[in-house]
Amino acid sequence: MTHASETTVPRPGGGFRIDLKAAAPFIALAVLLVFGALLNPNFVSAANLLNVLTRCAFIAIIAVGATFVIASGGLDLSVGSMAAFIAGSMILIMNGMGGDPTIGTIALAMLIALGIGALCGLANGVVTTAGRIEPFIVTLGTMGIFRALVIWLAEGGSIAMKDQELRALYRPVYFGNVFGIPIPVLVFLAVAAIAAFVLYKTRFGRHVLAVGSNEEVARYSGIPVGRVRTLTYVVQGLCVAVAVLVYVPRLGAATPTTGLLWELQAITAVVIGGTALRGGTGRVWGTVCGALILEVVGNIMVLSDLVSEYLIGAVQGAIIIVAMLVQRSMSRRT
Amino acid sequence: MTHASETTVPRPGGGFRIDLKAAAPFIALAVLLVFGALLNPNFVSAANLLNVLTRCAFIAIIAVGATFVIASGGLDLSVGSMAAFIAGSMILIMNGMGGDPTIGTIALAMLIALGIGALCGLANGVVTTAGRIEPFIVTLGTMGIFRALVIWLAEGGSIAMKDQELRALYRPVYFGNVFGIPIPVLVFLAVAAIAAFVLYKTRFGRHVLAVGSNEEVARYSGIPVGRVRTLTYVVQGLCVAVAVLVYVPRLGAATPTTGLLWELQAITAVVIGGTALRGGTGRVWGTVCGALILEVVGNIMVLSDLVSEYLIGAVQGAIIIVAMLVQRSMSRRT
Amino acid sequence: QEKSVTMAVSIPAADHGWTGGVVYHAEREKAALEARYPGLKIILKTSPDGASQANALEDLSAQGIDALVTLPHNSDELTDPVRRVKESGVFVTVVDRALSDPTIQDLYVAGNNPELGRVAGEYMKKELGQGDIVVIRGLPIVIDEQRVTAFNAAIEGSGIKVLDSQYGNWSRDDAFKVMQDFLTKHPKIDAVWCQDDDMAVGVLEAIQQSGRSDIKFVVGGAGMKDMIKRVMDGDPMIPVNVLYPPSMIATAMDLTAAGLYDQVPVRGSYILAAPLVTKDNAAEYYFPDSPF
Amino acid sequence: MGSGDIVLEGRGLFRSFGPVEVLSGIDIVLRAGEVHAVIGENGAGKSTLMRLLSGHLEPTKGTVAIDGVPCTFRGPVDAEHRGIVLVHQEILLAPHLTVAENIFLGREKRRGLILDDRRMNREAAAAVLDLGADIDPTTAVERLSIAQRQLVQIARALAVDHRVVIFDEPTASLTPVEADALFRVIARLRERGIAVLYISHRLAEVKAIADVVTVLRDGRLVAHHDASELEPFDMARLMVGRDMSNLYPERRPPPAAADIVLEARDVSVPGFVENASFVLRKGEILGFGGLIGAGRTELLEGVLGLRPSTGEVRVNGKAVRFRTVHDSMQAGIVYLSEDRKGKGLLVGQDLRTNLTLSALDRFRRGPLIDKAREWAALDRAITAFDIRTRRRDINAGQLSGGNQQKLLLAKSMLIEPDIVVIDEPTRGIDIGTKAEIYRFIAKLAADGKAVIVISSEMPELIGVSHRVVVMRGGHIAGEVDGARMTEAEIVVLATGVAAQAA
Ligand SMILES: Nc1ncnc2c1ncn2[C@@H]1O[C@H](COP(=O)(O)OP(=O)(O)OP(=O)(O)O)[C@@H](O)[C@H]1O
Ligand SMILES: Nc1ncnc2c1ncn2[C@@H]1O[C@H](COP(=O)(O)OP(=O)(O)OP(=O)(O)O)[C@@H](O)[C@H]1O
Ligand SMILES: [Mg+2]
Ligand SMILES: [Mg+2]
Repeated sequence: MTHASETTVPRPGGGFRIDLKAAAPFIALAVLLVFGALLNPNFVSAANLLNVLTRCAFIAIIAVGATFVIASGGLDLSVGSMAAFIAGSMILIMNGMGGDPTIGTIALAMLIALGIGALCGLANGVVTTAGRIEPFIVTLGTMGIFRALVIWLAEGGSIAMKDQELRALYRPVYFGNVFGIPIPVLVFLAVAAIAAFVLYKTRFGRHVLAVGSNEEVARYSGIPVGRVRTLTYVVQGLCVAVAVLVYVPRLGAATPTTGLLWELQAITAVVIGGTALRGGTGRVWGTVCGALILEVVGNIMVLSDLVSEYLIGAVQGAIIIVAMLVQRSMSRRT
Repeated sequence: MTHASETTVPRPGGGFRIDLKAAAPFIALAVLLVFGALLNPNFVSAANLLNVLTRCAFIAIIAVGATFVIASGGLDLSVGSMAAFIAGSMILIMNGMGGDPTIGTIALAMLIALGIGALCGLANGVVTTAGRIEPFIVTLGTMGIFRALVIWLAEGGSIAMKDQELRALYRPVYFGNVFGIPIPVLVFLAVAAIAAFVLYKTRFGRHVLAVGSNEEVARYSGIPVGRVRTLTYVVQGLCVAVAVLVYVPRLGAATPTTGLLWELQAITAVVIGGTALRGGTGRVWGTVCGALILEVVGNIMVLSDLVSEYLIGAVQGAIIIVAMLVQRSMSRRT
Repeated sequence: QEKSVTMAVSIPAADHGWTGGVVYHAEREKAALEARYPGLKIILKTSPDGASQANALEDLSAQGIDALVTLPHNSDELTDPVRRVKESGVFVTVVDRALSDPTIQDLYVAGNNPELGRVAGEYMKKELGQGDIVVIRGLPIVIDEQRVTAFNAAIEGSGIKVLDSQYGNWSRDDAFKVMQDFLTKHPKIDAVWCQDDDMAVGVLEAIQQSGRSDIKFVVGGAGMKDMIKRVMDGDPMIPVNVLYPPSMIATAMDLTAAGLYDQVPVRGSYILAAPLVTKDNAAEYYFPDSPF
Repeated sequence: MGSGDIVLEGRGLFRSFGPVEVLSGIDIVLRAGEVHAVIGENGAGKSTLMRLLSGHLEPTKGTVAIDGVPCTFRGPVDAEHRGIVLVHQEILLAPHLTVAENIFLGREKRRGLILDDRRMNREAAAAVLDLGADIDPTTAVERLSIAQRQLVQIARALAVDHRVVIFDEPTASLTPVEADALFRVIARLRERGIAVLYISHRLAEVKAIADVVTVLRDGRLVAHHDASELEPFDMARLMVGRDMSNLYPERRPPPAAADIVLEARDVSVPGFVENASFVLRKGEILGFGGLIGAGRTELLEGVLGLRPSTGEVRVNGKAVRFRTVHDSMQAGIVYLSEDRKGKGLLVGQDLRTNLTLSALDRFRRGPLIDKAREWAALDRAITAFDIRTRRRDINAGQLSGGNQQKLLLAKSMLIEPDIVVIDEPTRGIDIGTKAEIYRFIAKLAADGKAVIVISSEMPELIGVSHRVVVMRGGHIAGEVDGARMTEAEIVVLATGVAAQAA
């Protein structure tokens, strides 16, 4: 194996092609923004854009977790109910802690919430991998379980933070800002940055993509497939918990409708962001962009007077399909 | 050369294995039936069992269609809203036809409903295959579109059959029976039988499985992959329409909440029935059994007083996961 | 009193605040009635949608029941299924949403959805006289439509203009979002009608965040305890509430049981008012232990 | 050269993938009743040429003509209708469908509306039997071994009317027994006046069955000869561009009493292997021979924790229990699967990701993966293993088959194992690379590592091994070494029959 050096192997100069593919969701977003601005000048006001950015935080954070699960070839339908369950438990814990409301109380409750999230994810992961059941079914099952637990905890009503002082202390986590940037936005940027780092720069991330690409190859390469899969669900659980940390201070309550259909939104954000449902790819920033697209579409619908309230769902559905069409045709062209 | 056949390959289990795998959902159903009988003797009364069988007709029929879509590697999340849309349109058409209510009126409305179903399916299929977008996204989009159309048609309220005479004429299609067997049961048996025939005995069925198994191979074999995929969605649309034909006489109305979450139930029935979500296999009778399992679980919940009303969702979710676990371990053992 | 009677109660699942309250009151009343009448057995079942409620009705009557108390998801859809129960000789009490065929129900305990809309509309007309309001609707179902229709009829002809209306799905989160966007879209809003107290929570939060002061008040509905408390405390943003008590299910169960055991005549209609809760009468409607 | 009429012909064929030109001006002529072999190194463009001739790809320039009439195929099915069929190099079958369903896919036999499965099963069984295999036509393809799949694929191609049959490395995963049957089929095709295009890296085979030989190198036509004019030695020289005198490396004397590094005692893999025992010594190359389905792959997978197994395994004298392949890697054993695409490489990921996948720990800097070091490792691997690729950022699936094998080899060596198990090391590999791989295996042994080679090519087993264990029907049938290590001995053990035929 000597004479090989003749083969001159060019460095990967073809970055441009990949870039355009990854850029597709951002371009779709830009088009939407222009469209929105044309419909209603208020749309591009700083206040509105900050509202939209802040609101998309929950879905964006959850969808970042979903990117891991989907990249490894899994699926998690339980995230919405899981969010409600974590929120409910967290509030009950805060209500139960008593004592003077301090930052410490909140911090402790936050830690517990993260723990619960990780455990919920672990449950999904273990049942999926150890039981070798389709994740669709497992997480559909846990979706029902978490939702029922919330209803049970709330006795059908709602679970609200009782201590108004604590509530006031916690409120800024949603409504506050740092140098004008709302805290939820900072949180989701941080989560996305960490996630991108983990997915692209660490061994675990590489393993996630390998498992999603071809499970057999991953197994033959000595990758602990079950553990990697399980961990993606734990990551998902943690992300849901982080989303909840930002969610609870907004309305200070969890109800049986909290997080309804968030799973579909999260998965949609992931797919619009360019991650394929069959696994093997994962685009964290695309996912964030996807979440923004969803939120912007909703925002435009309300701000414009184009369609009756009855038909909003139809237009939203159509816009999402069209956005995907545009994106696909763009990434195919190059 | 001639002695190649001597190689004694320890063939694993042979045909028996396959049978047991296909039987797994039926065994799970049997276990559930025994369990139900122990909880409440009323459970095994003929009246109750007929009720359950009759009720599972909608989901069973829709899930049979979903078996085709899933076997070919697709997914259809829009079936629930599609059902609502078809039901709404059908009722409006019947209300609008005027004249003396006759069987002819109903038959015509039925035909139109089938046509609408086929068109809705066609739309899903064409966008998915021609646009090459993940079916998850396409059908999530059309789910929103169909649902919004129903809301729009109902103007936020409900769409009810106005003519009581017509209603009385149509009622037997759900409540009637032939030799003691309720008509919806006959319909779903017929649909399943036809579907099994098409999937296992016709060229189209073979192509569906091939496309789901390996699209590239199918293409190289001269199978019109896009057309086969599209047709599976049309089959799904037709099945939804048939389900609607049986549904409308039961409640005589369609509302914006009609068919909510049916898509999840249908997919669950398919998966419990032994069809893998990644395509390439399709078990029509397993699907019917899966739909029955879901309905029986719900029935047992109503008949028993085991758990608080709040926790029913949790128990249902858990039972479905356990049923899958049992089934998987059974089909793996052999 | 030893007569053994089975009463079935079929209600929507606790999927948001108000239905949660219904389930809560039904469970409480079940315990109370079973204690009061030793021979009485109450089977309580919740269903997530109309079709499953029809299923539940079949299952309940298959077990042999003497009376049915039901709060149907939807009048049109459940008329026939309830009729079938009635045909097997069961005493039928319908709560809140009248069936399309009123001859089916033996007893009707009405919460009167149109009344809720009308009362809210009348208040707007009286307080505001004229101005711009936004409406946040519930889910696209019949109840919502009845309330909105009655509301619109009530403000008809006054100077009140509905700038915008959107579905908030009876969810705090969705109402919060919709209100944020309304605030962006409309520079001046005088009042908000949001039809349900759960949504009012989200609306208030959005208004508070925007820091706007043009919104004079928010009218919710259904009598959630936090909202009643605010009315009681004289919160200017929540001057009134329109009562729509989930406890009406308990009223219905109570009346039905009384009819079965006490030989008192209960057949007919029992219309609950949708009274306007104001600072003056709020204490009457405040139940701190209720989950809703 | 040939005598029959020209059936298929390619004139001045060019083909590029993006900016890379992989075929440049190829002329090829196929005559009826002629077996035409195409040989060349991995990546020379053989498969690409075949795909152009069979409608799977369109040439960027140049024409394909049938019976002298230029034509453009609308796709592989169109080519099939015109009588040109291709047996792909990689397995292209629908895994969930049965053997018969695959053979008749897209051309199902029907009675009225109904599929005539009985007839298709019967004909499929016959078609497979014709190739010397006995496979139940109702078995799902995913349950077949690679060799069996290859046979099914051949049967599928031959099941339509054909005038030209193109075999792209059909024997790569076949043992001599099945290969012989295939040659007989090819002979019959030739007698019927059918033109056969045949790609193989086994030059002796080419010599034996071909009438004409075309040699490609780097996408260019190098030579075109009557097979009778060429000896395998000449073919090798034409392909590689230099003399290929000794294919097999100098064999060091087998280590007599070296330490036993791996020992398996009474290992059973349920359903495949029963009570197999063997030992492997330091510095030794141990061959595993046998027919397809003998259970060699399963035995080693069982030993290494890739499938459930029972029995005792010792590494360096210590009893071990490998639950996953990760455990065995930790113990310094690496296994290279025979199924490169299904189990060896992530075909949808790039070369760098594939290369370092098993050895990511060696490319870490703190919690990070050091991409620069990965790229450097790729550069080194490309040089050391002579991976022919014109770009470094393509996906592994875009490499030619032989180069995939080299990449897999490079990937496995990154974890610096003490024991290397290679399943079918040279399947689909050109002769130049083969020699390199043999030398590489010999070097591993010389460096004091131990190597197990599972192979269906007997000359290869004999050429590189110190000792050969032969399996038959899930059992170890015997062991040969030294002078007894001959094809005849091995065939006797592998078939259980005296090998007059072989
Ligand atoms: N789809 C593709 N995209 C880019 N490059 C390709 C593609 N297909 C083949 N190539 C390149 O074309 C060249 C020729 O490949 P081809 O498969 O024809 O070689 P081959 O002679 O059949 O080799 P082998 O003996 O290994 O099978 C290789 O360098 C390969 O990497
Ligand atoms: N997943 C499976 N399920 C059932 N049988 C299988 C499966 N995989 C392989 N087999 C069967 O097991 C037998 C042994 O497999 P295999 O051919 O890989 O053995 P081998 O001795 O390694 O042969 P090869 O020469 O191909 O390496 C074959 O007859 C095959 O049909
Ligand atoms: Mg090739
Ligand atoms: Mg093998």
